Amino acid sequence: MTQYILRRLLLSIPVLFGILIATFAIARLIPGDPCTAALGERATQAACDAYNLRMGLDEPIYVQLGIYMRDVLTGNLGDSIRFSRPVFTIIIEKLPVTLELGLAALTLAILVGVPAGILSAVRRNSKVDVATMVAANIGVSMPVYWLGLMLAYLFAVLLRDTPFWLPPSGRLTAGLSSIPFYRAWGLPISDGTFGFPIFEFLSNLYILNSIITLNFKVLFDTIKHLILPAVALSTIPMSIIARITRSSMLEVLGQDYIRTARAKGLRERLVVLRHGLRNALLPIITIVGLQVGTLFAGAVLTESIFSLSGVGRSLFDAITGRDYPVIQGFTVVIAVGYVIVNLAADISYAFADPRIKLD
Amino acid sequence: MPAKSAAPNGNAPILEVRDLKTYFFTEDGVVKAVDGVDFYVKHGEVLGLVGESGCGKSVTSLSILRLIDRPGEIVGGEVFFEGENLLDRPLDSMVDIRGDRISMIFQQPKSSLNPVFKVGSQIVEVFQIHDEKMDKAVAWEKAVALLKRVGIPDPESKAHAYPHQLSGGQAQRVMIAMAMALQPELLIADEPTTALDVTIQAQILDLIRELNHETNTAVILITHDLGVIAEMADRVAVMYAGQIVEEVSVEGLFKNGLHPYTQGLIKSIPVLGSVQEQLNTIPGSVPNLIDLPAGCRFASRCPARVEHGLSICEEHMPNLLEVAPGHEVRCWLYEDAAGHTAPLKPGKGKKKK
Amino acid sequence: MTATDTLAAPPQAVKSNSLLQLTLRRLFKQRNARAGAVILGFLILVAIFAPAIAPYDPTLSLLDIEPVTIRQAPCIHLLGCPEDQAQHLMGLDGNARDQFSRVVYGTRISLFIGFSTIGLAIVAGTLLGAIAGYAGGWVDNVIMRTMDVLLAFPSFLLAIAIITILGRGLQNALYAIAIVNTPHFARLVRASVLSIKEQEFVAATRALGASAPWILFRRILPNALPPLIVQGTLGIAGAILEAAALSFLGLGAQEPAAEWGTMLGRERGQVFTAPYLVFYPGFAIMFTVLAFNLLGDGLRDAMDPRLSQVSKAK
Amino acid sequence: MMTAKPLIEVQDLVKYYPVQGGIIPHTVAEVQAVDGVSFTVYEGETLGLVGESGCGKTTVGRTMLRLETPTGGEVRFEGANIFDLKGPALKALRREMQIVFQDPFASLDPRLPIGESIGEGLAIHGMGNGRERYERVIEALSRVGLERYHATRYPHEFSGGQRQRIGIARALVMNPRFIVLDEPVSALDVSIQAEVLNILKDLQRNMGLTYLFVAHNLAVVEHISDRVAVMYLGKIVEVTTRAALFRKPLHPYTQALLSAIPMPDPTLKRDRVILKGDVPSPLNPPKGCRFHPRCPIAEERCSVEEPALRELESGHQVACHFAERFL
Repeated sequence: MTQYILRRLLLSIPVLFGILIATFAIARLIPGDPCTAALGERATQAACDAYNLRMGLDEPIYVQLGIYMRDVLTGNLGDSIRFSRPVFTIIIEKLPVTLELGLAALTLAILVGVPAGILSAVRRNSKVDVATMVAANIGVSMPVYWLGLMLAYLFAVLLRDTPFWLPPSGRLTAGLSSIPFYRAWGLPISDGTFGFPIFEFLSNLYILNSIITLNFKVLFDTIKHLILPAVALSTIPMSIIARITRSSMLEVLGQDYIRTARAKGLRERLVVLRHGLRNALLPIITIVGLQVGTLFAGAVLTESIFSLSGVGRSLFDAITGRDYPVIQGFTVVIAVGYVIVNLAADISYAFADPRIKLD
Repeated sequence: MPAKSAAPNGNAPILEVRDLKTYFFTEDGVVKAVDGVDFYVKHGEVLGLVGESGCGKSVTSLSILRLIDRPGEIVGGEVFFEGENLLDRPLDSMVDIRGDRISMIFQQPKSSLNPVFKVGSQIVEVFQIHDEKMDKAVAWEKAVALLKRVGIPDPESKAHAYPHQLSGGQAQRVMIAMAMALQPELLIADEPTTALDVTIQAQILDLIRELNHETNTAVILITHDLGVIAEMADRVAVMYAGQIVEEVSVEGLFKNGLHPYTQGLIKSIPVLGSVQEQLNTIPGSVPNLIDLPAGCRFASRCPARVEHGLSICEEHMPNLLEVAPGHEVRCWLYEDAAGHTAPLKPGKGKKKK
Repeated sequence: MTATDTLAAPPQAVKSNSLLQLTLRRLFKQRNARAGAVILGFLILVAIFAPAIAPYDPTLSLLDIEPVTIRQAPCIHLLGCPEDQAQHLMGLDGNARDQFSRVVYGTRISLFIGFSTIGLAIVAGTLLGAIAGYAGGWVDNVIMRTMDVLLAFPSFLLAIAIITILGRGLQNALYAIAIVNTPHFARLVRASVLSIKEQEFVAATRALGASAPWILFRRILPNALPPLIVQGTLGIAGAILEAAALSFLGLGAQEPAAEWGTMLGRERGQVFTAPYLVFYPGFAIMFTVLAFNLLGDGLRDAMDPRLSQVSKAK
Repeated sequence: MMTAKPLIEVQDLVKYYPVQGGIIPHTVAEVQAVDGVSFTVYEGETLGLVGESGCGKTTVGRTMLRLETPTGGEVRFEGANIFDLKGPALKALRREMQIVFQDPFASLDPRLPIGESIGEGLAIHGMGNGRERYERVIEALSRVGLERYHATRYPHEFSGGQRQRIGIARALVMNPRFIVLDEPVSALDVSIQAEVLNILKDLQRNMGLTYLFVAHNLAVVEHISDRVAVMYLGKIVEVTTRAALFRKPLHPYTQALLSAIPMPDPTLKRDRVILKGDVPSPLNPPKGCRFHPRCPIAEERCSVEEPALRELESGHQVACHFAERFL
């Protein structure tokens, strides 16, 4: 298996390389010269010349590509035009929001999708199955932003004076704030401390931060704010996972070894859970990896609906504001993250399947 | 149906199947895969169940353990095992029979083993299903011993292997070990060697034979290969289109097979060492199991019907009747319309030259 | 042999069924597929007869024509809206345009988006996939590694990136969606070509002395079609969803086009005050996407090779 | 048969399949599917090629028709090495040599009416106009016992036996001289198998065809063949006439194979030779004689020296150091 993993790792190198070239190309292909793209429409000629010299834009294209790659690999993603801040810092700030939302949605999608798929497969053609599959079909057809808006309308407006009321926007109720754990614990950490971005990143994961600082008020408030966006975001992956689980389970339940398990005298529940599920889950690992892409698309839309200041929202703002360095930087980070997640899914598949593990 | 309450010579059969009907309710119609099957198996004997593909022999065997999945359903009949009708049991309690008192092995040994578990633990599972208190280590010891018994080389390490690391022959040995683990009274072997090479087939058949002698386990051997039948079976039931058409001792089958289908089948196989210019063929094809003819299911292909000009064959179904001690046939050649066995009366439109 | 003669089956006048007929029959046995086909048929009719169905010009502001206000709530006579008021089934939008008419016309744009983007993606993907699969070697490597890079981006992000380059607008959104979908079809076709290439009926054709193009065009590609049709139908669903999302973000169709995503995007801020302006366009998107998803699912089941083995087993 | 002239001579045919592996994929090993096989097929005869799964018999048939690229060796059709042929010359040769496959369903394009499948070869070679081609298709159909109206039907509308007859008709329509029959009856039920075997025999008699009959079922091979070649792990171990094969097999593997076949005669009680173990992997075949790890009479020499295929009696070749013991 070491061989399989190494091969898989090696195979992602050209892909990562391709991502760098593609994002480099984005910067060169955008209309107008890179200088106005980077400094904005009102940049003076002198500022542009200085910029070009500084960025090595007078160098031949392959040297520029080399410089770009070096920069990306060292975490230098350029500066935002609108905020005049390093893109890297913006990512450290925004990524936790998206990560929290995405993980919540993915967890929800798996926790609901897998059991629903199993139930559907085991009770094939029953009412439960038909209902689940109709729901799943509607789920994959759902415009996430529409669902988000409708949920917001339902829970924030129609259910306003009931216990079911849920906030339609933001991460925390006004007045509440999440105190970073390092400050709550009085650690001598501030901007400039070695490893500060990591602390900053971790403390921006509100759920994690509030759990380790035992601030339950913030925890519950965060969760309350997370419910609607997470539900909206999880719909499509949940439906896909339910459908794949069902078909994978049906396929597995038709296999010869299931008949063997029954012929041994194993009870049906164990036949399904021990012999069926273990095999049916294998393809689901890959699907979950691929859903991260869907989650990202959904995050752009969901964050914008629920006013969450995450990667998706920032990216959208950057596009509207033509903040090209931010677009480029975010694109690289997200694509690399996506490749890594799928790599991880492939490797866990290899661990789960003895046919690959022992090769 | 004439009842056959007991097999001849007072030896009560271990298994007796009466008028078993298993239908599949498909979109295209009701497939009568097994449609009134009767046979019995005596203690310690090997019953061969022979027939061509789609004749219902596998469905019959799965029906005994009630392993029929939707859209299939057992719609009628009785399966007496040691005097108890298995079809009367609550389905849940079939797990006490399966793997413990009746066990099965299948045609595709490699795909019949779960790819994600070690073969050793798949055998251990059998022990633990039927004796929850059994210690894992003890069960593992027993599993290794079983692997050794079925002739797996280096059983200690092979127990840790996964199915994909075994050859087809080894996988079938593991299946046999699993099936014999609790020394069942009956083993159902559904085409156990069809997927294997001849030299490996010989090994597996030998093993089954040995176990049959050693433990006195009765065996239902399902196969399409008359050669395997001749080597292995004590008695044979021939199936055609969901029914038994002939049931007789193995010597009786090859020396004195009475049903025209049996005769045709035996004459259609090339025999090693005997030179034949032309092989006998059975014209036409098996009737569609959804839309079965009213009369004898073999009538449309039956040369004897044409030869003797029998018209009853296409109108009425013959019964499975005992025409000689221990020899039953389902054919109008040996039965008159009143249901009595009778020697053949040539019909009017006889065509013999 | 006499027996054989009398026993030979008489020539039956059974109507012959091609694989296509069988597939269609199997398709319409499924509730899902039937529902999908009915919805799709309905939508196509709506798209064709939009001018007859829609009471107003979808881009016309009614402010100076009728006594209306912007974002006026739906007025449905059957539900008790006074008869003397003009009927607006789904209310008026922020520009005082009749939303019902806009939703009806939106069908045209959405169906056009779905079919054109996926059509383009299928043509490009099939070409690339067939070349890669049939040629093999370095050609295969170059094509498929390029596809891998495209697939390494979450597709929505890639579409956004492409629009960043091309500029916003419906046409560019269409190109972007076509491009992000192409790798899927290329992979699918390549995989089909590779598996069909190994089929015995292809070997049989080779044994007859057929040339490579003959085999590719007459044997392999026609047999690669079923998965392509399934993927294409499901792809249309995805494309409509993606295009609407891009328009929602303001990257796709632009005002005053009657595009559902654009309509939603413009009125999203009014969800708490005029929810009907958000509800109907969104519902239309879901309904349309659902039709293709249902149909695609049904097609997948109907074309499943494992099912066609049933007739073989009998 | 021995006086007949050779139609096809196979000389040292080798076919290895590379196995890809390693971190950077490259060929790490080779499956030695066929490793130096030589035999002759005489005009008008049927040569049976028999062996267990993975012995390379199917690869031999396919490589002879250039459906697989050979790794080495020669196949001469009437003296000309067909591995040297290219373009039109190869295409012309395709008309002379045809193949019938094991799985009659997989070998027919499911989207084509069978008439078109059968006529495809004629169309490829531009033989005749539409009408003439149709007539030849009908003629081929009738030769295998099918009717005119069958031509417009699709493969899924036929039974297994009928499909195999269609496969034969497709080969026949080209008027070939040589047909490789690759396990043509192993997917069929016995009663159907008999029907197809009879048709094959009739056609050979009426049309003067030459067959290479590849199968794993020795009884079937013996029934149809004039001579039989037995393969084991990519090598031919014995070639002889049908009569001698059964009466006096000289290779221990052939003997084991014969004795392993269950005979449909319960009165027959035979002393069986049951081989131990499995067939080794062709990835890494045993040194010396490939059969020696399973051979009941193997000696030291067998694990070192590979036995050559030698003629012990007229028309009876065997590859065993100790075959003389069985003479």
